[in-house]
Amino acid sequence: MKKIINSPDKVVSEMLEGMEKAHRNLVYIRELEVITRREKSEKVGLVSGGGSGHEPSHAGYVGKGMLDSAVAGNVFASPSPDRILKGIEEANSGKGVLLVIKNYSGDIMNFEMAKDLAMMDGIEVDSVVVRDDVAVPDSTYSTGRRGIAGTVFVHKIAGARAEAGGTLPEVKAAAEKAISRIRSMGMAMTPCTLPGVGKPGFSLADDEIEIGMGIHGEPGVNRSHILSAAELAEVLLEKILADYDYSGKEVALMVNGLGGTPLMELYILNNEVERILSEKGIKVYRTFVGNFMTSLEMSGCSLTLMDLDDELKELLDAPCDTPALKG
Amino acid sequence: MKKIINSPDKVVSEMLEGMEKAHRNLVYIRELEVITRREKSEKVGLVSGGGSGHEPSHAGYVGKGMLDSAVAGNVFASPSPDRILKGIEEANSGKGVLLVIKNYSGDIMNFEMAKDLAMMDGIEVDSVVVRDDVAVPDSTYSTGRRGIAGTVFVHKIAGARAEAGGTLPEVKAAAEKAISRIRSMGMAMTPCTLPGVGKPGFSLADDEIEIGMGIHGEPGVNRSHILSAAELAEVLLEKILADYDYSGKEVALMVNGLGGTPLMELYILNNEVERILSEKGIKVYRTFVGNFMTSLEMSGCSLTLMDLDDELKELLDAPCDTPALKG
Amino acid sequence: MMTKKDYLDYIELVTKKLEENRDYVTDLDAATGDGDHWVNMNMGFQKLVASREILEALSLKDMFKKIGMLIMSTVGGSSGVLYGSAYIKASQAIGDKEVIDVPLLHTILEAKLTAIMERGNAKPGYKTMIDPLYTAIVRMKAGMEAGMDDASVLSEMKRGAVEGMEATKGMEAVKGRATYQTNKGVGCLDPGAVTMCYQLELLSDCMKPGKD
Amino acid sequence: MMTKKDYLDYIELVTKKLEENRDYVTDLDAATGDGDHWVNMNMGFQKLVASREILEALSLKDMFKKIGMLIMSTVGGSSGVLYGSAYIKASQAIGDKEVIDVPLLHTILEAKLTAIMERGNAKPGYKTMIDPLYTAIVRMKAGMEAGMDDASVLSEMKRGAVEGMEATKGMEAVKGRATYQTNKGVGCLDPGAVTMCYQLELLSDCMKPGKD
Ligand SMILES: Nc1ncnc2c1ncn2[C@@H]1O[C@H](COP(=O)(O)OP(=O)(O)O)[C@@H](O)[C@H]1O
Ligand SMILES: Nc1ncnc2c1ncn2[C@@H]1O[C@H](COP(=O)(O)OP(=O)(O)O)[C@@H](O)[C@H]1O
Ligand SMILES: [Mg+2]
Ligand SMILES: [Mg+2]
Ligand SMILES: [Mg+2]
Ligand SMILES: [Mg+2]
Repeated sequence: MKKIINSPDKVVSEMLEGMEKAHRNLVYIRELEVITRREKSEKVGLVSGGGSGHEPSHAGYVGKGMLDSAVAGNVFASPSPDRILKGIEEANSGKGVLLVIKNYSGDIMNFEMAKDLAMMDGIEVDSVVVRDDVAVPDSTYSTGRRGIAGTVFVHKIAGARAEAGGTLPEVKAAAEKAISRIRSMGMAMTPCTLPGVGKPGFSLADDEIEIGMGIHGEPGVNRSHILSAAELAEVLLEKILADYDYSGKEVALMVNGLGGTPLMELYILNNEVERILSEKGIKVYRTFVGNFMTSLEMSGCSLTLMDLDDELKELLDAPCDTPALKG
Repeated sequence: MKKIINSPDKVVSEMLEGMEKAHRNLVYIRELEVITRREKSEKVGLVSGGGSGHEPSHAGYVGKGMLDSAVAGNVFASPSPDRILKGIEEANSGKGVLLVIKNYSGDIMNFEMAKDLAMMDGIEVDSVVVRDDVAVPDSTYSTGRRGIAGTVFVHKIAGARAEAGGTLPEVKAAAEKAISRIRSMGMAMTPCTLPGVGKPGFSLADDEIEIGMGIHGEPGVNRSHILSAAELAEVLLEKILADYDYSGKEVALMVNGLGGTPLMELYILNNEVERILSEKGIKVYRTFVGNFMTSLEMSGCSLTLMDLDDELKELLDAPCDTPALKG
Repeated sequence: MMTKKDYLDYIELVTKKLEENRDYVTDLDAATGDGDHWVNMNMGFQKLVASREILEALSLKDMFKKIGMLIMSTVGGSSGVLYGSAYIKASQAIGDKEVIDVPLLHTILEAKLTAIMERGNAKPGYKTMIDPLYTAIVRMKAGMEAGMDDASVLSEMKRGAVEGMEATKGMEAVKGRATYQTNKGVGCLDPGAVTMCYQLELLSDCMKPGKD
Repeated sequence: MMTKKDYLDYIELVTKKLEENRDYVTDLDAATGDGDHWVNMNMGFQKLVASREILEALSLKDMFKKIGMLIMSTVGGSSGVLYGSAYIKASQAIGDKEVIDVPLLHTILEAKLTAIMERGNAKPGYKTMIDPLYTAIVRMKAGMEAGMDDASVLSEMKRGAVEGMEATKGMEAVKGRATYQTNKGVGCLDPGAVTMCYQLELLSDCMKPGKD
């Protein structure tokens, strides 16, 4: 295992310490693995988090216009309720706190428990669950769809609404609106290695890729031969467009790298994605290309679309200043 | 070879097309592989470029406060004089153009020839050469040191001076000042594969890393066993600090990933680097952590320090708005 | 019977068992989930072992509660909050007792089952850690009601744990990461069921009359 | 003797020779440089082959100039600008001649050498493409001065090319990427010298009296 680390059980705390040192607007709360803003503001608090290994998610989105606190779990494991509670406390200015949860049972259970604890302490807390991954069938009987890169758009939209003085129900409504209009789909080309395990979680042949793989290396929907950028754009968009009718819409597009994919390849993919979308009469209002929600050093990518209306455009374009997203 | 591409000989043009589509402030000049600003301004022009495969360098730094044009060569090959000439023409508003060249003989020869051509056309052109890589011994008889990630700081400093209305000699002086105070050192853990070649350019054993490797996979100064983040910070900084006396100085720090290294690891490394610097009485004024100057999908990193004075601080903090650096 | 000290010895045996099965458990979670279940469980139990002194100083009830808090905050993930909730709920069932006999063990396991089912909103048959626990309790109870002696009740419990664990192989996942697979993980054992089974088996061993 | 058509046939032979030596040349540049020399040369020559019709319509002088422009803009890198400058300078030496004989070939190669040395600020002995070219010219000139026949002069040129190429193995690099190595590439052939040698060898073959 070739990683720039000291010891597998210290990766999370040392990473967050390194973030605090790099970004003067962030504060790292030791032991509880919370990154929060140095300057608090009088607004509804926005908290997200989840397992580590998805950097810059989520601590990289803490700052003006986005999150107030990000709570980090161990690699690929939800943070525990006590950590999340601390994140909530730090984010609370008395106006209530919204939790943005990705739909994994571990995350749901831990965040729900933290929410209960915070409410027992008299903090107003509400939550939304992101389930944007169309690779996974949606069903009321199962856990349902996973939350992946689309979560970053939810942070942006809800964060802008909160920064603009929205109330907790308003911030929640903005987040729910975004969630209902976001769909994502990804694929992986190489596996990733958990620092504590030391060997790759799965293997793919030299000419094989896995379509629909999750951001934790959870198995995807099928394996395929290597695809060209044009074919890949086709395959990923097909699933997304079959699930939500974006035709005639203006969208925000995210071409997300999983950590080990060079920017060159993401831009080549973007070229194909934009071409297909414009052929289908879908107008791209804004594009985000880069590593936004990763899987350690996995190589691969995901595509995310968000159907925009005037409100969402305004919130998307509102200023933000975080380590991973500025503008 | 697992890459999200269509065909090896189209990677550069398709990538630049994908960039143009993603960023509304950029214009892509086809065939000549130049990315330039959509909105021109009345100031000294700043042009950089080099082989492709180092994304976001250099097209990602085109925009307000940094470059006017970036000229892309084929992967790891300098752009040809005709392309560079086009970049110069696009950047020229009549106030002259400064070329920021990385010290590789191919780049020097092509940029020099383009400079001659532009001057024949009556454009005032001057150039600076970045040679920040302390892995390579400096000598007047040889090609001398390579230019690597420190180049991004040069773009920022010279770009800010140009944006503030500096004359060509002033912009050049700012660039030279930055260059004289910048030192970098890198290492690689895994090789990278040129799209046109299809197999890795070198190999490293499972427990081996190469210290001082260049951003084109050029051999480094020595191979070593895997190092911990703390040891790595020590080894890389040692070479840098032996070459330039940063003690008692305030510095800008860049912890740069080579493309395949997750952000988690770069932050862990930053944690160690900051610790060592503060032990040595070197104050970090600003930190940049991320993929700024890459080598395709290579995993590895480089560290860059720039000794700051009040002028450089002001220029470093001046606003910029480019795809890869905003603030 | 088990005293606090016995229980902490048992925790150490579980830790050893986990250490021996690192690759096996990791590969099970890699096949259907995200591959971290062994890391999670190991981290939690290592923490418990490292906290032995603190734990030993508490009452049995408080020890269970503290174990729950430690697992929950050290591990995170699904297993952290589920085991955490289980131990916290079990501690409430212990009251002021200081020794675990078979009836109390049954009460403890029932409390754990309830906590896990509530927290995870899941049931037996969902291909989770619940399955071995549920089957172990069912067999245990039947044995007790049939008037079996302690040793037999405990071996029924162990048999139930193994049965429940093995049954997950044929189940479709309804909760947890295995649900993201097209075949819902059918054909693979659930990693959480396997580590739950280890714990139940060792619990049965440690309660053996010879060990009293 | 070589006509324009012969020269374009020669270009095709070089392209074929490069295709056959893809891995060999790539590995040489990977060992001391950045591994793209084969890709660069191949891209340039493929472009020339694809431009055959355009080239054939030009005068010899303009054809050389156009070849230079095409290589320079297609290839980039060190080799692009060096070969580009070489061909452009050679075109000036051709004047209005339409057939290349041995003396003109010598003039052309001297012009190329001068252009490459000026552009790259390098000399023979620096472990570059200059070495085989320089040694080829030296041997060629000596042969001409000694009054050898064309065939002998050409085989001297070929011998010089190979000698110069092989000599790069023992040299320390002064220019180019091999200088970044601690041992300056000693022990490795220079990839640019190897591909230059291919061209000189094939040039000698194509000029053979039988080919006139
Ligand atoms: N909702 C649930 N109810 C009961 N058990 C669950 C639930 N979700 C997951 N599990 C159990 O947790 C195990 C996975 O634990 P672990 O890998 O540590 O956490 P994560 O799934 O967060 O990576 C599964 O194998 C399953 O037995
Ligand atoms: N300054 C120079 N003068 C002459 N030849 C040079 C010089 N620099 C490099 N070369 C030649 O160019 C070759 C490398 O070409 P290539 O790999 O195509 O370009 P790059 O070095 O830009 O990657 C070297 O092997 C050497 O023969
Ligand atoms: Mg997990
Ligand atoms: Mg090159
Ligand atoms: Mg797991
Ligand atoms: Mg090369």
